[in-house]
Amino acid sequence: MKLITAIIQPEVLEQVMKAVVRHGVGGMTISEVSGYGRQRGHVEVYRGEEYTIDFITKVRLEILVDDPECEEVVQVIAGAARTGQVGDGKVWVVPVDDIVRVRTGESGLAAV
Amino acid sequence: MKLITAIIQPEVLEQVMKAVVRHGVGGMTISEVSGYGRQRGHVEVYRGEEYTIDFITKVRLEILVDDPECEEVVQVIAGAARTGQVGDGKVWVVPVDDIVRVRTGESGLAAV
Amino acid sequence: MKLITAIIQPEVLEQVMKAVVRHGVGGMTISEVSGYGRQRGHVEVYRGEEYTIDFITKVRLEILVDDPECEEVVQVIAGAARTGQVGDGKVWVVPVDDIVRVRTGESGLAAV
Amino acid sequence: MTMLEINSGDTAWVLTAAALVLLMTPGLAFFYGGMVRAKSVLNMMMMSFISMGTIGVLWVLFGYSMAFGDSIGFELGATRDEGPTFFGILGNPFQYFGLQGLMSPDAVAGSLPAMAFVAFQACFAIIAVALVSGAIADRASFGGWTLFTVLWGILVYFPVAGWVFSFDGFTGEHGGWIANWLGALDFAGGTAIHINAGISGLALALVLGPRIGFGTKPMRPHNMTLVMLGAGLLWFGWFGFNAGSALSAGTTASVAWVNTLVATAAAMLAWLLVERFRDGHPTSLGAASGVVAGLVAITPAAGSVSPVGAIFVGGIASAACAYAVGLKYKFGYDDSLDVVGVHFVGGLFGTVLIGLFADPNSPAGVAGLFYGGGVDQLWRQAVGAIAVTVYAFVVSYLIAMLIKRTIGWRITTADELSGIDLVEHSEAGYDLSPVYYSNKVQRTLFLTKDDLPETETTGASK
Amino acid sequence: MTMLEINSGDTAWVLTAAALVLLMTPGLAFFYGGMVRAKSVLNMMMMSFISMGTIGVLWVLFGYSMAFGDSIGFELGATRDEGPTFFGILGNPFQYFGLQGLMSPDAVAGSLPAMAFVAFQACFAIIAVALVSGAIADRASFGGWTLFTVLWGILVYFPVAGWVFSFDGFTGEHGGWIANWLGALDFAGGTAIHINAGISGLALALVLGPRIGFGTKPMRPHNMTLVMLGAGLLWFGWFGFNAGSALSAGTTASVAWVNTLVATAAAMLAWLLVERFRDGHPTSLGAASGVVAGLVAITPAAGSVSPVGAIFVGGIASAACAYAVGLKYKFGYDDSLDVVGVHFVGGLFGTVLIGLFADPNSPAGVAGLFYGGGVDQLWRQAVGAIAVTVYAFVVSYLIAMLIKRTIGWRITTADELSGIDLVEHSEAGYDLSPVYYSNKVQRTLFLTKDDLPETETTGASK
Amino acid sequence: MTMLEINSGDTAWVLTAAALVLLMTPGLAFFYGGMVRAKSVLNMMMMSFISMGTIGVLWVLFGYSMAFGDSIGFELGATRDEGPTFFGILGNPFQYFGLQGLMSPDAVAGSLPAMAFVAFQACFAIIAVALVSGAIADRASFGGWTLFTVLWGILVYFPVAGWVFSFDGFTGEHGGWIANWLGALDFAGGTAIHINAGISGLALALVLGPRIGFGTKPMRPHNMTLVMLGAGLLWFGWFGFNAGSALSAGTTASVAWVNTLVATAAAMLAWLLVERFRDGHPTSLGAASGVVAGLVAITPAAGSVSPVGAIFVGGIASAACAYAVGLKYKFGYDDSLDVVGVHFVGGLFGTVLIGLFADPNSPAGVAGLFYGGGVDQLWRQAVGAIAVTVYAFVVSYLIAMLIKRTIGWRITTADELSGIDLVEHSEAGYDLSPVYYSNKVQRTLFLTKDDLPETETTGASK
Ligand SMILES: Nc1ncnc2c1ncn2[C@@H]1O[C@H](COP(=O)(O)OP(=O)(O)O)[C@@H](O)[C@H]1O
Ligand SMILES: Nc1ncnc2c1ncn2[C@@H]1O[C@H](COP(=O)(O)OP(=O)(O)O)[C@@H](O)[C@H]1O
Ligand SMILES: Nc1ncnc2c1ncn2[C@@H]1O[C@H](COP(=O)(O)OP(=O)(O)O)[C@@H](O)[C@H]1O
Repeated sequence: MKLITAIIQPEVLEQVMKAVVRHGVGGMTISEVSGYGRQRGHVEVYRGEEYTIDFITKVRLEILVDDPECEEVVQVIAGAARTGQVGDGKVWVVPVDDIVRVRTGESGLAAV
Repeated sequence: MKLITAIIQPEVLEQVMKAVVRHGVGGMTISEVSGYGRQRGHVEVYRGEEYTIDFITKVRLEILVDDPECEEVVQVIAGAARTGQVGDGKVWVVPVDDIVRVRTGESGLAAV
Repeated sequence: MKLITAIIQPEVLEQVMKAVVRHGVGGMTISEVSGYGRQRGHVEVYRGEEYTIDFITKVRLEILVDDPECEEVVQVIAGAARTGQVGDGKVWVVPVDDIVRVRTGESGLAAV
Repeated sequence: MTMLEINSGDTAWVLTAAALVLLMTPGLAFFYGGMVRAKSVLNMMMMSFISMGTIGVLWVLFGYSMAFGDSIGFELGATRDEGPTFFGILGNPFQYFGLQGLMSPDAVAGSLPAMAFVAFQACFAIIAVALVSGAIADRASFGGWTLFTVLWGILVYFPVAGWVFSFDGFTGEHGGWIANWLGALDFAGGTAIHINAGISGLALALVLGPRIGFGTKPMRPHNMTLVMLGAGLLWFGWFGFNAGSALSAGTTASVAWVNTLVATAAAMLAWLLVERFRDGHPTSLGAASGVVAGLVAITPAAGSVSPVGAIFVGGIASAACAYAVGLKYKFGYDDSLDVVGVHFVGGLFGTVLIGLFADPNSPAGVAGLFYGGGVDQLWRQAVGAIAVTVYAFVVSYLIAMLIKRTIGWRITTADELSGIDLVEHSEAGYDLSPVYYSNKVQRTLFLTKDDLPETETTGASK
Repeated sequence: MTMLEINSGDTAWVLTAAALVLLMTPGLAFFYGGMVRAKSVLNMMMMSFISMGTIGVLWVLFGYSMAFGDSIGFELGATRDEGPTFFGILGNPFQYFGLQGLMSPDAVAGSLPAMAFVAFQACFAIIAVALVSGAIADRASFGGWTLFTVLWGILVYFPVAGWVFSFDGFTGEHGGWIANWLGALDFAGGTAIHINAGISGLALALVLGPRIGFGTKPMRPHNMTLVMLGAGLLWFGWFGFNAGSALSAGTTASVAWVNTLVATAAAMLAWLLVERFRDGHPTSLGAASGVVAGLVAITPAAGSVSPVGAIFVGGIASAACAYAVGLKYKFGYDDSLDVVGVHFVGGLFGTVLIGLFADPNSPAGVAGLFYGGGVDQLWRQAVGAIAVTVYAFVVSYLIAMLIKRTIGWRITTADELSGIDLVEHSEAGYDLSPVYYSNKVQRTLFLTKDDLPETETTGASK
Repeated sequence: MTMLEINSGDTAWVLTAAALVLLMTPGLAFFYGGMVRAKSVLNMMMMSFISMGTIGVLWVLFGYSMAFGDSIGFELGATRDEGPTFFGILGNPFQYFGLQGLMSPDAVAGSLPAMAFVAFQACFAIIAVALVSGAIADRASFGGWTLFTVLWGILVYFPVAGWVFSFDGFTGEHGGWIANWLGALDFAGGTAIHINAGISGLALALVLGPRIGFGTKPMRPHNMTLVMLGAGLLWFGWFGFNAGSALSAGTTASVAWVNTLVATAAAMLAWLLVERFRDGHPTSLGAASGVVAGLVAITPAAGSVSPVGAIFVGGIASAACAYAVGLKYKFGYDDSLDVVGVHFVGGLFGTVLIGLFADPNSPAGVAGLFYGGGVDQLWRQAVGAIAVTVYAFVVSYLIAMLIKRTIGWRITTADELSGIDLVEHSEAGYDLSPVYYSNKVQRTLFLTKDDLPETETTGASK
């Protein structure tokens, strides 16, 4: 079992969600984060003074999947999230030892 | 060492926290997330129009534990968080290579 | 490849960020969390009644790094975040199977 | 109805004052709304807003008439030499039904068009009911509360307003007993509004029982900027409330204005000093609470004390309230937003302190104990205060029990945990995230009470 | 210009009322600002604030003169026995250019200094423009909107205000045709303000096209406390609007005051009842909307119906609006914040219902159909309403098309997705986090329209 | 004291105006509160609120008497033919101690009850002090600030208010030197309020030193809706401030009202234009700042310029302020919320521009340079402005140093980083999360200054 984590642009969240659900993923967990990366140097003027902006709002997706699906889901996410602009984000995969569904207590693959 | 991550209903946070602390866990990190899963189809009416609700507020718990305790802590969390309703959430376990306590610089088990 | 996660005090975020960037890290993802740990027992008075405070605002950093740099980056973070006070936080490392850069589709080390 | 000519300056002031008082109810909505947790802010505000709806309509239909129609009552011995002997209990509800006849240019009240007086007093009725809601934050069904506003208006407020505000010969031959027969001084409603609402809040808090977690969790205000906004608007509006109660634009109104400023200033300082020395920090909630406590206390006294007297009235009452708000933890009634602690206690102090501080040089021209007037005014004040306390508590308690037994009062435990805004109004107060989720909801859980560990369920008499 | 003596009471009331009306525009900014999503709150508020800037200046330069200068027009047969035969179209823009001559103590309007009347009416002009903005939330370039306020003021509002508010012999020998020649009753601007702004909003919504996601995503209010604040300030300010329109402090103002209270109270109840039975829950947005609907509806009628009549006017109009706000989904025009649904529909109902509910005992002294007056007043009301509807729609549509063809109206799709606040104002509404990021920004993406899947791009006529 | 009859219309207007001015202080609390970071919002608001407490009480005790009691001073050559020769410095503090004697119906000021004048002027004193606080946001101990309000009121404001507002023969035989001997025109307080508070803010900013991070981090407003609310309430209240300063409800008040509208409208446009062309985007903070700059500038001039002149006064002063707010970065004083840049500069421009734009047809009846009046009025304006600048700066600086040396001014570096709300008030502004943590706190760290890297510690003279 794997945990896929993706950092994406907020504006593409909806299309990413639809893409992975269409692909058969049944659940996911989402949170708001701030990203620091290549996408910077953006300059804002405030009261006549210029400041460089460092942190940019991003969305973080976490999806638990079974090993065989993992590769494909990563591709689906990356595909749906791609705008081709700097700042599109990252997707990464971490191994998971075990999963438990709280409601039923089922564990392992059954809990995904 | 393991990292236990749990997605739970916000209303059970307090009892989960008390349960794991009673069980001997000394620390945890909490954040707010939005979940997408089986628990949906909830319909809201706004200005006379109906909309389906997709994302639901959940709480995310992260707890670092030593390997031997891991199994039990997962059970404690799942037990305390269970209401038996769809949407109760998931608990999963990820292997951790190393842990450092910032204050002291201690690493490994001593840092948990 | 590794994922370094750090829980730190909000006030040191800026110096930690500068330290890791100076060290050559090109990106990171940040979020706000609440921490529970040794740092507690803080008592507040409200309307003449006393209450104990359990959760304290912390910042969570996630940094993807290549295996050889990992150790050092962890040290840099821990060093920059240390104030020596209880509540300074934790840094931990999790193995990562794969990383994809959304913009280009590159994967593995190239995507960091 | 006295037949005087309409004075445009007095009318301008009273119409302005009426608008100021109207604004107090939204102000209260923000004051209360900011004090609850984020998940109940809308319900809290709606409890105030709905009062504007129900009482606004009732007032026009028969509320004004029940308060200011010629009073039903009986003859009783006078309490003063040559004082009135008529004990007025309730205005005739049919006399001004639907405000009939009051649109005529001949319909005047003092130097005002009758409709200006109707307008001004309407806003008093609205805010009185709204004040009560603070005692039952986070847990009362909106239907139950709406019904309460109607019943309380009819059975408690309209009669009591007549007792206190209806002077013989002003809008009817006979007015209410407290103003005329007893002769208690209540310039702008320390009894009719604050004691009345405050003690009714206690009755409701007892009937509904405490919130889940009361006494064990702090439940601090979720948005202090909203609380401060409420406090600011209340203070602003209260100038209409107090100085407007002069019903004319002259010296009396001006004195009441200055007293409303300085008593409140002193009260804010007093509350902050109590906090500074008791808790270590002067808080913004303390400042806001002190402001309201001072305003409550000076309400009955605005026309009968000097500005220096007002400093004492405001300061003493506020310090008393700062301690009184802690009593709920001791006695276990969940007066959630301190309606009892501030409005009942503050109203009581303000009303009774008149007996001590009334200055013969003030517009009321009465001397209190400290100004050589003896205890004559003091006992009148005490009797007025006690009468309203007892009447309001008993009737409110009965109304509350009636609602509990019929349509029910309290939302379920699971709904209370999830938050009353979503269950009663299907809304959330805030969605400030710059991230746009499609159709995110903040409602989450469908727990039943049995799902909770024992310790979590308070001894609420659900 | 009538030469009467200045009455200080009337002046006090009208200056107060003017300040109250001025406050309505920030009130509207909060009402509208709270209803959009967090990423557009500042732009929404700025659309109201900029109206205070542009119209404030224009009014002084020539706007007042275009509305209240001696009217240009022509003779036409009278519509009533001995009624005026002059059909006034537009005030002379040069007569009071730069308000010349109006600082003189001799310059009076009724019992007021002319400048007090200038002040009062200025605030009407400002809010009328600001109201329109709700129809095009989240997507209009700030430059385009600013230009619109100027053109709409000159071409639509100033003339129409003259038609409705300029009475023969008050500030010029001839006033506007609706007030004088037609004789439609419009106490405070149901036609000139609400029908006018409402239908102009429709024209703009059609020209700009819907927001991305309109009809498929709820786009609920991001901050209901701000909406409620707006509603509270609007209600408060509206007492100035309506009761101030009496232009004196006496019975007429007092009646208008009470009607403004009770119609709104009834309207709030009506909207909540519709929601309760149609959707299951009475919402706070519904309460706020009901309040505004009631205020809109009573605006034209405040001086011509009884308080009981006002309950009907408010209740009926509000229920109608509660249904009308859903029409945009049916017909596909994105009247984002219900300017059409509330202001046009509410204004229309209020204006026409006068023909039914006008009470001969009210200050206006006219009898509507239900009071035995036949249909005479009814058709006058209908003609006035229709005339303003047609004129405003056509001219606003033309102005909007002009702007679209020249400087452009709509921000890009990517900017709309990221949020208009950042692109147009380089600001974010909120940064409430206790964590201090150095230079965090909420702007993120530089998408082009082509990057979006087809289904996401609505059929907006960009 | 002049013995005239009380005019109810004038009284109605001044009581209303007083309430409007009172509301400005909470308005300022929101304006300032929204501009700081989330972690300091409560402290910022409390600095305004506490002024209402301390100054409110002091005013009643002896403040009014120090400003409006019969003035202490000396004879000096007159500056005009037949002008007064008495140079008044300070009102007799004992004459009206505790407002003695002013409750009497015989105590009048012009056509007002003396108490109405007391009320109106009280609110001026309160807001003047509160304005200063913006210069020392986020870093001043609450005790230090509270003490400052007391000392500044006594040593700076009460005397200066007497100089400017106390006219010979109005409340005492002799008034202050600026109003009478010098004859500078200051309708509503450009010198006594804005120059006074603005330059005092500079003194405090210099004594306290800059915030950590000043000049290197943007420190943008955390809640622009709160800022806009503040701006809206300030504008609303300012009608009381300016038009109320006529002390009667007639032509003068009406002219001042219109000027207050149009100068502010022009000022908003001017600031937004500067931003549009300098920075690329017109911001909502710019609109709010422009509004305040315009209000400040027209304050002294409201009764002495024509509406067209007001457009120039507002527009010019606002553009100047828009540039002046950047000076702090150049010179390194942390005037955090632009008290110097807006109030001092705006007040200065407004005061001096009278010398150019004063219109002989305006109520003041004086001709400025552009209206053929030569430089006579211009130098009087300049002298008045300079005198207040110098006096206020010097005394404020001394008071600030005294506080620094005794009870201390600045909170610790660690506390400043964590946020002043928690350390000084033990509260957090917001907890908007729908998730209920038991007892979450936002306070986190107990850093000492040594823990910070060098670059982070600014050269503040702690
Ligand atoms: N090494 C990293 N570790 C964790 N998150 C990262 C890392 N690098 C980038 N990110 C996240 O990915 C986002 C996009 O990265 P950025 O470098 O700006 O663009 P791109 O991925 O298109 O090259 C960042 O805002 C940050 O949230
Ligand atoms: N595959 C998944 N990956 C990550 N999080 C998930 C996944 N499935 C569910 N979740 C999280 O668990 C929560 C509950 O899941 P849901 O399917 O609604 O109910 P249940 O777990 O009771 O079957 C979701 O709201 C989501 O936050
Ligand atoms: N076992 C744990 N699992 C996850 N997070 C933890 C754990 N223990 C501590 N933390 C996080 O680290 C923070 C600091 O821990 P604490 O015990 O208070 O101080 P210290 O790390 O200095 O001993 C906590 O607030 C929490 O966010």
